[in-house]
Amino acid sequence: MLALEKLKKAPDGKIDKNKPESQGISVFSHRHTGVLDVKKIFSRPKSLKDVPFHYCPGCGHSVIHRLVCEVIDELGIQDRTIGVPPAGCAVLAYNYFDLDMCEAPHGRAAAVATGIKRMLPDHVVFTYQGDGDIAAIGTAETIHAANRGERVTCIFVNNAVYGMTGGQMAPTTLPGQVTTTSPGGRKPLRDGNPLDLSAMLALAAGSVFIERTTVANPKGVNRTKKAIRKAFQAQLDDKGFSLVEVLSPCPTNWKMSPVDSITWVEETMSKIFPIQVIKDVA
Amino acid sequence: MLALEKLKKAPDGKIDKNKPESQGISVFSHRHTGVLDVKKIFSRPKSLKDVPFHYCPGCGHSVIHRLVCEVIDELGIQDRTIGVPPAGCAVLAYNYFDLDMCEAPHGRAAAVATGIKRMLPDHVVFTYQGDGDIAAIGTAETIHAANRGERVTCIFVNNAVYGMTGGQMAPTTLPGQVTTTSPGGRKPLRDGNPLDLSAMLALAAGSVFIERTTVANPKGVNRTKKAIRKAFQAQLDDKGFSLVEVLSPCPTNWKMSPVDSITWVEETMSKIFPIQVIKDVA
Amino acid sequence: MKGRIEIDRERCKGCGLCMTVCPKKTIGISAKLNTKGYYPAEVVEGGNTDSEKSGCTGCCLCGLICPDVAIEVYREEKE
Amino acid sequence: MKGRIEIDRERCKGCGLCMTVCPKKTIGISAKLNTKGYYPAEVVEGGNTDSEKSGCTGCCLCGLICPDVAIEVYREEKE
Amino acid sequence: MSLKIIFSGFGGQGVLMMGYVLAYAGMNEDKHVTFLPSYGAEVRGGTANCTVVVSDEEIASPIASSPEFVVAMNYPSMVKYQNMVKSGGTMFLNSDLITEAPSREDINLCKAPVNTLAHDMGADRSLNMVMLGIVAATTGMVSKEALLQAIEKVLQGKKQSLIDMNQKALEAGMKYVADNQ
Amino acid sequence: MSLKIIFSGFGGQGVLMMGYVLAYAGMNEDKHVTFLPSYGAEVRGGTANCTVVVSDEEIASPIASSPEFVVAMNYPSMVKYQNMVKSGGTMFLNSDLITEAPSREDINLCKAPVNTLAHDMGADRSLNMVMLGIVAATTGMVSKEALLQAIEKVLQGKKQSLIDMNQKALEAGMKYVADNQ
Amino acid sequence: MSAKTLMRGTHVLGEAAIRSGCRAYFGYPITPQNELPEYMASEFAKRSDGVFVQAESEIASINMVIGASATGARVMTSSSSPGVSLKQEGISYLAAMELPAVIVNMMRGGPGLGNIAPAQGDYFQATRGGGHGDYRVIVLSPAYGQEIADMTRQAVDQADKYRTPVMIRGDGMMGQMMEPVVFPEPIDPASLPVKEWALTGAKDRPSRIIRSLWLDPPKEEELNWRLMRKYEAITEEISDQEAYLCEDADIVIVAYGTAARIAKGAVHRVRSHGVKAGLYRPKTLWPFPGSLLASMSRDLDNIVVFEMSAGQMVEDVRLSVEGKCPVTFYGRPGGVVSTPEEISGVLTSVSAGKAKKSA
Amino acid sequence: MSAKTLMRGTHVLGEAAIRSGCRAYFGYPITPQNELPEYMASEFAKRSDGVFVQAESEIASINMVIGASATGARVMTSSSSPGVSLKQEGISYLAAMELPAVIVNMMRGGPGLGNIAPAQGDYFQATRGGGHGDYRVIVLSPAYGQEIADMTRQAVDQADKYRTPVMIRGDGMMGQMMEPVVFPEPIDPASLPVKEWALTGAKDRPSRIIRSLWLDPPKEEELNWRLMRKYEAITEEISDQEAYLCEDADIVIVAYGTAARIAKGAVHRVRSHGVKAGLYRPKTLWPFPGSLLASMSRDLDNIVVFEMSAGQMVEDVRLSVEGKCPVTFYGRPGGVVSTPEEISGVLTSVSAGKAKKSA
Ligand SMILES: Cc1ncc(C[n+]2csc(CCOP(=O)(O)OP(=O)(O)O)c2C)c(N)n1
Ligand SMILES: Cc1ncc(C[n+]2csc(CCOP(=O)(O)OP(=O)(O)O)c2C)c(N)n1
Ligand code: SF4
Ligand code: SF4
Ligand code: SF4
Ligand code: SF4
Ligand code: SF4
Ligand code: SF4
Ligand SMILES: [Mg+2]
Ligand SMILES: [Mg+2]
Repeated sequence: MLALEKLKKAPDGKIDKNKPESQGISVFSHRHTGVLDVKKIFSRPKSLKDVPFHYCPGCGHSVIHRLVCEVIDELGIQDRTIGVPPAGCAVLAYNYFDLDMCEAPHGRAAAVATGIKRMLPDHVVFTYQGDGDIAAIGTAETIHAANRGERVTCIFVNNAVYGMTGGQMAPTTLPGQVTTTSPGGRKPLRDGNPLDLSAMLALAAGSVFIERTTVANPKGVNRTKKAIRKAFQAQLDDKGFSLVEVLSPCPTNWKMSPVDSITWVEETMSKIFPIQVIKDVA
Repeated sequence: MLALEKLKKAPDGKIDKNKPESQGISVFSHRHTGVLDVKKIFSRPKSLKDVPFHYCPGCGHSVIHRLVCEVIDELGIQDRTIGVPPAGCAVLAYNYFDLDMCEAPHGRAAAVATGIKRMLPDHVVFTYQGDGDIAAIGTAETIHAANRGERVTCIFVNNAVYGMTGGQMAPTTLPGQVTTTSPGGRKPLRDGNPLDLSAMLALAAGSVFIERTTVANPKGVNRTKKAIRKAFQAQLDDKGFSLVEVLSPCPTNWKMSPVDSITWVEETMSKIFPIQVIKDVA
Repeated sequence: MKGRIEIDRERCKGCGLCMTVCPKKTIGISAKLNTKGYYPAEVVEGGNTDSEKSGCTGCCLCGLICPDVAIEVYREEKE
Repeated sequence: MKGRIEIDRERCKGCGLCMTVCPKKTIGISAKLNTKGYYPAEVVEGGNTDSEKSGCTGCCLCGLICPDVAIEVYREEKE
Repeated sequence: MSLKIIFSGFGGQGVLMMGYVLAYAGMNEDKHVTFLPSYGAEVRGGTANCTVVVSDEEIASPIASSPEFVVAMNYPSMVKYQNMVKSGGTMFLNSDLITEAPSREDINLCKAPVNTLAHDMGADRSLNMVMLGIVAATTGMVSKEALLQAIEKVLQGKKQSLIDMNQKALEAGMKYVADNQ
Repeated sequence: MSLKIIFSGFGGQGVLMMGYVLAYAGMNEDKHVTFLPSYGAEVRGGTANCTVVVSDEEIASPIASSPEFVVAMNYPSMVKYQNMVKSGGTMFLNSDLITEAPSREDINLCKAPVNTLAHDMGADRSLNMVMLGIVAATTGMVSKEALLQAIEKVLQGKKQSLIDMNQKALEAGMKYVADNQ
Repeated sequence: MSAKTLMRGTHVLGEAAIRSGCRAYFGYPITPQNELPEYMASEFAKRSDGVFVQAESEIASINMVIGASATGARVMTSSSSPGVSLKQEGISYLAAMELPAVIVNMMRGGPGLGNIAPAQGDYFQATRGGGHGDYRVIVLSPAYGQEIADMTRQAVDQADKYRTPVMIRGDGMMGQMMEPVVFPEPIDPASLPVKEWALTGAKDRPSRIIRSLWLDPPKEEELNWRLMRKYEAITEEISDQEAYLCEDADIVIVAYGTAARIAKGAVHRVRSHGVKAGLYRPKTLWPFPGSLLASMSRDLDNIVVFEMSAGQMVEDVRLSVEGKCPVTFYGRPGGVVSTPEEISGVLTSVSAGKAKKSA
Repeated sequence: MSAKTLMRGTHVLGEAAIRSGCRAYFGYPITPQNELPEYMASEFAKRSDGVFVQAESEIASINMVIGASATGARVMTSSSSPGVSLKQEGISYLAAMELPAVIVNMMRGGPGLGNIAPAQGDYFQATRGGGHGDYRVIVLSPAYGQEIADMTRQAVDQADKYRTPVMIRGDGMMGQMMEPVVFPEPIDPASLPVKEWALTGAKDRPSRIIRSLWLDPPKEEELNWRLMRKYEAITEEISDQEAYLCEDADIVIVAYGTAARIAKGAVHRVRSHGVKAGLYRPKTLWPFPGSLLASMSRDLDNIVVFEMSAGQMVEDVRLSVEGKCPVTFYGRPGGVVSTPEEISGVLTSVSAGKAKKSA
């Protein structure tokens, strides 16, 4: 066995880039300027636990987490809100939401939420689900919860793919989109079409507010937050079932950079899933 | 122990009515009249086995069975049609349809049909399902088969109740309708609303023909048959998923006479479930 | 047009739907049970096939509505 | 209006979204890995907060889009 | 002592109520009782039947494979159950609907025109209680008082006239036995 | 003889390919081999690793609880695996990214600046094959020929230039060992 | 009412559950248990403090149970064989999340769609866990109307005590049959101890999580061993059986539920012909009450296991007896209900066979 | 290609299935088996004669399997623990309808959502039938890449031969691990015998029905006994095990799948320290190959059962051995993978314990 200790070379500048830098915060240098008052106008909401997300770079999930928490904080309902995470990339959502939370088996969040809400009608109950969770295996549970008018709110994260399991075709995968189970691209004749669950839910008599938004641009982020707020409000007003579908980038499984991903949402995905209020009778 | 033999009395006329009469056919007396030719213009179709139905008096199931068989005979496809019966009052449908048939677990007929059709694309595959079967437990399977555009035809018998299990509330039960599990009448706030699955299926890109009809009157029967024919034709033409929803009386669980039942379909049920072509792009 | 129907009284479950739809009211309910325990439908006694007004026209409505395929309909057609 | 942001370089995963949305282009990517192995975003060297044109306005777009809540935004407001 | 009885007929003849009233009466006499109705909603139509056991001891099996008594309210029921009756047991037949006799020699027959009897007293639908009266009077499984009380309990909440009618029908059945003894 | 090696690093460093090529080469030398990649799509991000066993006999367990060799392509991997290496075994470290030494005394260290080496030959992304060359030359687990052939097979269908590049990187790694012996 | 009532088994179960503080029922129709949801629907329609939801499927109902139980409520669902198969994933979750729940299976003839006749083919499913992973479910098997009432109380209590799903098993006959029943006194759910783990909103306390995901294997292993310790405690504390005329018996028939009643009839019959038979009736199917049987087995000539199945509990009997006594199986699967006569025939011939062998 | 290929277990399974005439795959994603559906998707995208459908759920996929199998096709589905729980109703139907099918379970840590690490907690579910009713499923447990290929062929053939579902069980490690494999020669599905029961349209023959509903209990019983006779034949004909170094062994470790490989490593280790250990590896989990073990057991000092679970197969071992030899259980549930060192420790200490006792 060779002792190769001696081989060590000083790395050149380029490679140096690869070395981790110690922790720190990058800030503008001037913290206070003259007579102006400096206010923190944007930071993490209180009901979002102060831990780093495990999501991939550029993933939409964590943005949506933040928005839900902002709404909960603004409505002042942290102490009476119960969340139901999915099986999906957001399976560990309870690590981030500082709320009582009850896991649901894959796809069954709406049923679990029904059980909770029926026992605690004064509480606010929401599910957080991916497109595979809510629109494939959970189709029946979601439609029937909506139809019963359960006073629950679903946050439906549509990223057109099964994220957690490694990029299989989802019910919402676009025609032509390549996934691990639609290798040549989704072929509608063979694999079916993108399913518009939100539109179907709008037909259920018990649903009162359904909107589709995106977090792929700042305007969309704002709009998403407003929609989530309206959805929770509909529940607080005891109106019926509410849902916000959020088009959300999954750079990892789309095999795109985060920046290309948001472009794809804007230019391609939202053509098939238009950003719009789908139902509002709340 | 008494020997009560001697007690036997001759029954009076009224009670005599209760005694069974030997088998026979009640006919008009004149079989042939002058130079006219007498043609049998209505009798049972060939692909309907010549056995009595086990359904209750006035039940719509058997009418629908007959219509499906008439269409199959007219299209000449008995030898390449495969049926999938439900769990429901029509669970024994294979006793009547003279076709290859494969049972499905409750609600899963659309998935079973998918399996069959994918292996035998040149065959005609249909499911025959009740409202509980197709619109409750089978919601997901049906919606996704439609969304994939499976070339199968669903015959959806909507009798607003779980017939086979003894009259529980179905997803299609009307508001106010009394069932064994909605004792004071279905209350939308508590029990939800009648679900319009057909309308949801129409939103699925893979569905090409969906019509709602009834067998509660002769006109409806004719229209139902035409609809079934169109649905099968859409499949034969390889267009996509087709479905005919038939409003069908269940006198037993509605606790009505057969005659009152057909009136109820016409006057009440079809207000909530209007008779109409819901989608036709075949 | 003249028609004629045959009702299989053993198949019939006495639901009465045929009676209800028959425009000519030529169908009634038998006073005798069949072996299944139902009072089957029967052609009304005295139903007059010769009369254009009250007789069966072979319109098939009864056959169409009959849940038990207990009715066969015949029609007399000019050759 | 003048703004200022703080980027937590350990929370940042270098997705670059903040860079893309910043109207003032005051954010860039660091040349050094953080301990997670990402090149985090950082305020562009020489970003000039004094300039009304190129400086941060505190518009919050970066914060809104940042998936990892790695950015805090401050704004200087007249009292 | 443990006695088993099967009541059978078609739906609408009140077969289950016969069994229920009998079991209820037995319970109120502090006997051990079981009442086992037929069930089978998965097939439409057909017959109804139930089994009642009235016993002084704990009832091991609620199933009557060879019951002491069988009540047949219509012909198909007679055909179905005639071979089950215990040798030396009794079969109760509604003679209005059953004209043939069962093919067995080793059992007693008790025929009564219960449709007629009920009809004659203006209580067509109470033919079941008439038959129950006949069964009770013949077998002595439970007392008349217990049965009358059971009818009252079972029909609790219904119209008093209905209760009266059923009680009268029961008494009519018992009287019929007495008259024809 | 049965040798176990763990390759570890972060995604994008080609850690799995190192293992796969080694296993493939072993197979083509008619040895028994197992290649066990880490999996765990249910948690995003993180490290990648794989275990290869090359053996003259049937391989009982594909798990290397105390492998003879560990390759750590980045710092966290070194920390994670340093205690697993069998006493007397060798740890291969990418010295471009790992400046600290493992805390054990009873193992050999083989440090090489594989990022630099790959960069210098204009093949930044082939740092994995450079490291594999170093491993092969040091351990002798499989022959150079088998490895070159394995690279060709594994990259079958890809551009020839890519294949060449990887083969050259492997050779560069082996040469590096020879040069520094 | 502590007076005797004549009620069918399904209604007894429902009434006893309500009296035991159960205020939530989620289910889906299936024969032969429909009278239970129907009872709950009508009772909860009458009072304001009960929740009845007819779910869209068995899967939805077991998941509603998860949700309701997570809030600390006493909750029940019921179904029959195929429907219970569909609940297996959810039951595995309940066990892993350590959530109390009462699950009723009024078994029917199987496999597949089968029929609705009384059968016991789901013994393995219940006692071995038809779902995935290492977990157990307490399984109670009443044989009498009164026992249905008593065991329902027990089920609701044990579910809470051990934080585990409890299954009550019957069949169509048990569910339909009416027997006189005296109900236990009603419990006011408000008087029950507060569940410190329940989700009620994180008000003035840290937030709580109910979960079964443990990505780190050692954590998951920890959960598993914690469950195993719990199961051991349960085995020690609640195993229960009726040993009827077993003291002097040469031959013992092991049977549960409906089959046990038939067997008891058979024991009486053969005793009257001089065969010293006894009945060993497990009241808990899991934990299987095997220790008494094991200790008896050396002194027995024969054990006959009688099931309304093709032979499932017989494995537990054999595991208990471990060869100390010959074990014969007699089964009638598919919904066939044996008569006491038939079973006495079996007892007679097995004991005759034994007599011959030892002669 | 009859040359050696280096392929991961899931791909081996897929390729072997296709070569065995399987032309239909229906499934739903779940880790750790996704590479199998992905393989089927990409292979069937390349050829015109294969059907791949990603269903909307595990329930839909098992029901598509029912439909496809009913047409006579060779068909496969796969999943992992929670997904397999959801298939239980469908599997019970397949068994009752006597339809062939291959079902793959790449087990993960459970119960509940658990984790994706290699585990063996679904043994009971597979071997006892997690679904309702009396039925069995052939359960094959490969331990080597080559065996995955061979057993897949066997599974497809046996499913057809016995008209019964066959389950292949692995775990994430088996599925991900690559080993050299030589594939069997491909079979042309067209060359297979015609299935006289398959639904192909009632052309020039009477119509056929595939069903599991038998409302009449005697008919249902008939089905059950027919199944039991079939299961007896299967037990006789296919029970299989590897008995490795068992001839002279004092102590035998019983383990299957991944655990068996670890155990084999342990056997080598302790042998080198003079402990005469052997490995008994069931290759069929159902039927459990107990007879050889039973006959060996009298001559053994100890049997150790090692499972990656809290103890399930140990019941089958005990049922086989019936007290003739002490049986010790060692398990690591929850996805913890033991090392050969750890298991050799177990073997050493058990045999030392025994040594002490006999000393
Ligand atoms: C019963 C069951 N089936 C399958 C899985 C595996 N699984 C976990 S998450 C998931 C879907 C993930 O996709 P999606 O819901 O779109 O969420 P995303 O990860 O994209 O956010 C699947 C199939 C499971 N955990 N349980
Ligand atoms: C998994 C499962 N759940 C429940 C049942 C019981 N079941 C049989 S048919 C049926 C529903 C019947 O209603 P519907 O589908 O409307 O048909 P109908 O009888 O009204 O024609 C139910 C719930 C079953 N067989 N399988
Ligand atoms: S896989 Fe996609 S959805 Fe999941 S964390 Fe990564 S980017 Fe987000
Ligand atoms: S219960 Fe209703 S649906 Fe069923 S057969 Fe009777 S009438 Fe028809
Ligand atoms: S065919 Fe027409 S007219 Fe004749 S009996 Fe029938 S309904 Fe009446
Ligand atoms: S419609 Fe048919 S079944 Fe009904 S009464 Fe007329 S003939 Fe009889
Ligand atoms: S607050 Fe606005 S201007 Fe300032 S860095 Fe963020 S995006 Fe740019
Ligand atoms: S958006 Fe956030 S995570 Fe992405 S680069 Fe900017 S600061 Fe980093
Ligand atoms: Mg998704
Ligand atoms: Mg219905």
